[in-house]
Amino acid sequence: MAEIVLREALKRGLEEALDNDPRIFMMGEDIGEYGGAYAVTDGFLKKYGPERIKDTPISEQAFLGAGIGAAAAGLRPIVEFMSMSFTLVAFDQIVNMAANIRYMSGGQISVPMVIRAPTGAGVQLGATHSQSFETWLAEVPGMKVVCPSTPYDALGLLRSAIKDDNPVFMAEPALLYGAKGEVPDEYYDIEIGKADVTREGSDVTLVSYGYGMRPLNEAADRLSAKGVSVEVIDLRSLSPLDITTVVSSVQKTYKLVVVDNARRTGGIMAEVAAEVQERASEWLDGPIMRVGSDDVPWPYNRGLEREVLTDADDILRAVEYGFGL
Amino acid sequence: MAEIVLREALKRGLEEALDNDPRIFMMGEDIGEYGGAYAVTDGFLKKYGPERIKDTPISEQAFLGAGIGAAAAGLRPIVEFMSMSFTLVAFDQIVNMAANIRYMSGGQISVPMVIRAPTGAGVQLGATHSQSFETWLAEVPGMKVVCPSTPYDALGLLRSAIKDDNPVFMAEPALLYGAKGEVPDEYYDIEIGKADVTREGSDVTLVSYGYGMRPLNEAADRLSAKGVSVEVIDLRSLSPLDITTVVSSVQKTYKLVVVDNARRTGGIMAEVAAEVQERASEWLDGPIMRVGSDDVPWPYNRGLEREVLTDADDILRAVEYGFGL
Amino acid sequence: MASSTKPSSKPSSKRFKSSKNGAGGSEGLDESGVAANIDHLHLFRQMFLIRQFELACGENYSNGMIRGFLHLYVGQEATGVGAISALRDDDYIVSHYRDHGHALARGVDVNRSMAELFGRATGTSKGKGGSMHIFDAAKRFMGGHAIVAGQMPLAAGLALAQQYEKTDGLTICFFGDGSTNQGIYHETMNLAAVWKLPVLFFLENNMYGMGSSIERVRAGGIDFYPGMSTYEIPAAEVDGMDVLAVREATETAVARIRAGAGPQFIEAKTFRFVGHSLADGQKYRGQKEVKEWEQRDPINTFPALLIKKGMATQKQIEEIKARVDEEVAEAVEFAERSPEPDPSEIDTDILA
Amino acid sequence: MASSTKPSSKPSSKRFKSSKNGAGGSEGLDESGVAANIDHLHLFRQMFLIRQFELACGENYSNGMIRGFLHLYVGQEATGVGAISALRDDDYIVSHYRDHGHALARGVDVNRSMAELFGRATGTSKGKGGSMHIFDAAKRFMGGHAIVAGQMPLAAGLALAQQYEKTDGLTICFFGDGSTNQGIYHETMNLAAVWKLPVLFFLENNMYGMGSSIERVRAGGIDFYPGMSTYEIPAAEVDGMDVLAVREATETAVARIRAGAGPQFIEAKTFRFVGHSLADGQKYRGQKEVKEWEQRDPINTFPALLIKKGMATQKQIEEIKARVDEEVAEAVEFAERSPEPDPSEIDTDILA
Ligand SMILES: Cc1ncc(C[n+]2csc(CCOP(=O)(O)OP(=O)(O)O)c2C)c(N)n1
Ligand SMILES: Cc1ncc(C[n+]2csc(CCOP(=O)(O)OP(=O)(O)O)c2C)c(N)n1
Ligand SMILES: [Mg+2]
Ligand SMILES: [Mg+2]
Repeated sequence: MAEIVLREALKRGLEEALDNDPRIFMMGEDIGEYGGAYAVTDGFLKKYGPERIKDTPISEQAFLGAGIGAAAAGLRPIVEFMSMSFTLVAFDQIVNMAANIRYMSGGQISVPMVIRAPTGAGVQLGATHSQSFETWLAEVPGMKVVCPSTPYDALGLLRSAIKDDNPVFMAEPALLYGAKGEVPDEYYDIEIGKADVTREGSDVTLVSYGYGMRPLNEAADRLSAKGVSVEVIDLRSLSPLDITTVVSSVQKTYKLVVVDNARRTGGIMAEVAAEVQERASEWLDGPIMRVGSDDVPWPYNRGLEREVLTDADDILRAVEYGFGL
Repeated sequence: MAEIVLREALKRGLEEALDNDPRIFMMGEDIGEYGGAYAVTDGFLKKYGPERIKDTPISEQAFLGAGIGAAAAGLRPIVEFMSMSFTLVAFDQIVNMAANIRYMSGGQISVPMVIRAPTGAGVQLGATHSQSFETWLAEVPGMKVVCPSTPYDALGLLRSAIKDDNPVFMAEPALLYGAKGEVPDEYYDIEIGKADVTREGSDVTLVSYGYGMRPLNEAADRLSAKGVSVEVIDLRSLSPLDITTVVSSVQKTYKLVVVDNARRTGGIMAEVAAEVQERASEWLDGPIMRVGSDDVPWPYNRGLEREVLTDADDILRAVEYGFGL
Repeated sequence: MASSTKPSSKPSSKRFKSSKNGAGGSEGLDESGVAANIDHLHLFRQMFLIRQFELACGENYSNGMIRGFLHLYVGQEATGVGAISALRDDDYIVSHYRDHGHALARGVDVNRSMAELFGRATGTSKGKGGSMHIFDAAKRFMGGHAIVAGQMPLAAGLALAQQYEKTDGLTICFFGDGSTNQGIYHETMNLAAVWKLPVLFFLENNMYGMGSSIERVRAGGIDFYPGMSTYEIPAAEVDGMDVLAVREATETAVARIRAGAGPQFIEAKTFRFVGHSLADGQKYRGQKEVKEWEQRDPINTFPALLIKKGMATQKQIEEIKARVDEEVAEAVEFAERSPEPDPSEIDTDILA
Repeated sequence: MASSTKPSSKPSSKRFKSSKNGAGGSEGLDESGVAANIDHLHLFRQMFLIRQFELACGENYSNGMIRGFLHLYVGQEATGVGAISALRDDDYIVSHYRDHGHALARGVDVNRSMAELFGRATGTSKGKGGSMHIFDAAKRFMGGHAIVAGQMPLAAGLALAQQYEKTDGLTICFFGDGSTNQGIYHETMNLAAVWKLPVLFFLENNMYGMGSSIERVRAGGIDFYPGMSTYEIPAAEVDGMDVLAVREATETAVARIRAGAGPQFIEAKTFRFVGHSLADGQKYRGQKEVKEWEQRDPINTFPALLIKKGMATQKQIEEIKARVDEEVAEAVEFAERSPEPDPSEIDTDILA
């Protein structure tokens, strides 16, 4: 069991896949010669050659769409966006084509494709480069969406995504590529659609995913230090969404705080809150508190961006306001 | 006070605007020679000429983006999409440009533009042509989103949208273009951001918007007939969202059912439910029930599509299940 | 696969000359012989099948059996039939929302195609897709796509797979003049060219995108093929009312692609005799223009030419017509008789 | 507006010949006189200002004062300066994320530009935009846009307004070679051409889009201007290392646009001497190529030529350099001294 960074975990998963299945190939902007905007594919071009590591033009619609076609023909493409923000220019292909084609064809066409993109704010890239569109994609029937918060989850989810016969979108928190964590040498994978109870507790349940787990874990530590027994859930998979695990937890703690690194309004945590209150209203001791980043375009300035971002203080304030804890 | 159809109400609003403000012009696919896919602009080309009624190529990115530029320069464009579904190919321009540019420029640039698009399922157009992306757009800071359910609201909201100095997206329920309603001859407008309590009642609050008001009103009628006193709220504006009006109603009825013609998962009704339970949890008698269309791609077949669509029976089932009413 | 609608599985070794001078492809008939004869009648048969199928669709739209958007291929038959007749069974075909003609030319089952338009369980997509989304993966007919130009990268990707797997298969992608104004069209052209993908871009230039004539929405006039030099994609123009010319142009392009030359582009000049969809009053164009094109209707000119050249008899033509009429009537009956999909179908075919 | 950085408000009536043979624009200097002399020194001054500004940015990125993505214009100065010097004050300028050079050439305040990069309240966007989003609406500098090619329809729309209001103003739109692979680029070209918009599309072809050389990602080679014939947009190529040639080419295009000829296209061949952004290790290209282009650095070749031709003295050049160095040092100081935006700024500038 070695400690590696999340980038390395992804690299391992990708290499393993490329090594084992000749139908797997990669496409994306500057993943080859340049080595990848976030260096995830560094060295791949040399190792696997240009047939399998395809540098693309800056044509997100075309190369994402070509991935769909290649997948429909039986290959298993892994397509990288340089940033979650750039998925917007290809949103039609993702939503109307990748996710819909199976249904529209009455089940004749499958799209076994993995789409990867760094997501989230926090490095002062401003309004157009800091968004978290995984929350929209998670609403689209016909595809799956996952988002890891640790190297362990990154590798486990990536393995499952690659094995999956559906389009799976893997949102990779850009701020976590360098995050360290233990990853076993033996094979394992993580079922898509299962949340992870990373800490058991009895007083309050905190739920988040991806980079949101950072402030959440900090808040949980600080609550524990105050003697509050916290249950922590990492959703890991945004679609399918494992509401059952959250509901079970609420049936134990009676209190729920949902936390998003993305903007507070809309998004996946509105869904979690709406669904949990509907399924477990009689178990709830007070409101489900929702914490997210401010509903503003992302500012460039460091201080403003930090202020906008969800942090542990925001979570603690919500816990206190909602439950007096 | 005349009874006119919603299409006529829009026509009146557009003509009035074109008549009164030379900075206003229209762009869109086949709005001129063809007369508009839904005939809203029929006759406009002849009346206002090709400078002000601009038929565009099938280039949603370019003409929506050109609208932003023209607005930034002080004109007041009204841009029509042939279908809400086609906004996806221009989503980057809408979200990253129209909505963000003011913030990114520190307030130097305004985009006084109205974007119009027919929205919603119900006429067997299949998975790619039946979507309701206004629920996504409503989450984007920097723009407003409205959706009328009556000719009266259509004209009133359109007038306010045209006067507004921000990008305002007007989602027009495609199934309601032929819906009739009374519209006064005198000028009025409807403030964007204010929900409408269309029926007062004390037992349960039902909330929806746009085409969702159809099954909702039917359900309300049937509940009334059973002696249930129903309060009905038409959101009219999805962004800004008038949560206060919904909360006030819940403080009277203690029970809330939110209804969407769009898919149940995610979307604006998850937001309403999440927000209301947080602000008014102590007033709620049971869960907020959420009713929406099935979480599947839209099927072509008539029977299947009807089954997927939210109808009055679905709403009544939710009222019964949630509150035994 | 009914043998009567089966495209020849190998490109014909016969060479048809392009017929530049008007309809009918007279030069294409300079060779004769039984094989050629059968081939010609088969092409006629397919064109006539499409025409009658489309007319039946129109009727059944009017009477409410078919709903949603319905885009007919009436007038463009020679294009799809000529092009697809030059393909192999292992080639992929990608189409847009005006897809009936391409599907039938490929040999997709007539009954199941009609049933799809009726939204029935027996339809090619079990009634979930409708007119704009006919699929038959077994025949490598990969849809039917309703977002203008949205199908183009799909075709590039199918071709990418064919290249990746070192086959000599190819993908043909049909699209209209209007779709060239979508950015994704250009992205795909460039991508295919850079990667030398085995894809045949087949433009059906019918002079209008919905109500917009080309001149009103495109800089550069009505010819698209010259612009392909920007992408270094070899491009040819062909008379889309001449089924043999279309076939020949396609054979030439197909041979180049199989030889590894990368993407090719064909622009067929054609015309839809009817509105864009069944909702179209055609206010944007005069009937004179329509009438002129109708003079060149391949359904009439092609059999006339065959008869004139002694390649077919009036009787053969009549027999084909009669059989096709029966086939289409049967398809309508099949569709009418077919059950509606079970409500449980709502939740299937979403995830694999 | 400091007069020293003010672009001439009318296009110069002097005509510079294009200098096809290498750097320095020798032919452009065949005419002389005081006015021309001042103009030349002003152009040099602007190029040198940009260079020093960019180097200061680099330093302040390394020490953490500037963050996010930082794309420098080092090497491309002659392009932006030459082009923008041919515009009027009422023309709009639209740029992409590599926007410092265009902003400074326009005369956007140096201090406030630097402050924006530092994220300070005194910045052009109050620190909310950053390096990729410099705006100065009063100077008609309309940003700074970070989505590749996303700025193109904005430019078309500004030009549309200029046309609609029957002015003879125009809009210049800068973009890179890589952005031609975005579909929106093509959509915009066509729209501008169909509507004959007064827009000057200005391609800065620096041979790379991030780590991708043109040959690897584009079919059709490194020349983009020939393809403009598809859109019937007149297109010219110019040596982007030659500020006078760029200015002349721009003047010609600008005159055509003001005369109502519709969109024009200029492709300047140029080069960034540095990485795509400050995060770029430039593994994808050899230093030999960079060194070759550096031989033609306009910051050196242009003043050398002015001196050789007797249009300027070494002393004048040194004085300009000294003043620019001071100005840049002052800008850095200004930025450092400037306050951070107040947290209340988070919620402003969202809705009008
Ligand atoms: C992105 C998008 N925009 C608009 C439409 C609506 N639409 C459907 S078909 C069509 C015209 C397309 O014309 P063309 O490509 O020439 O094909 P044709 O119908 O002539 O065969 C339009 C505008 C659409 N389906 N998708
Ligand atoms: C839609 C989109 N895709 C990818 C990127 C990431 N990106 C930023 S700049 C760039 C290269 C652009 O190259 P070019 O247009 O030649 O301009 P240059 O940087 O050379 O000035 C890329 C790929 C982006 N910003 N937007
Ligand atoms: Mg057409
Ligand atoms: Mg470049």
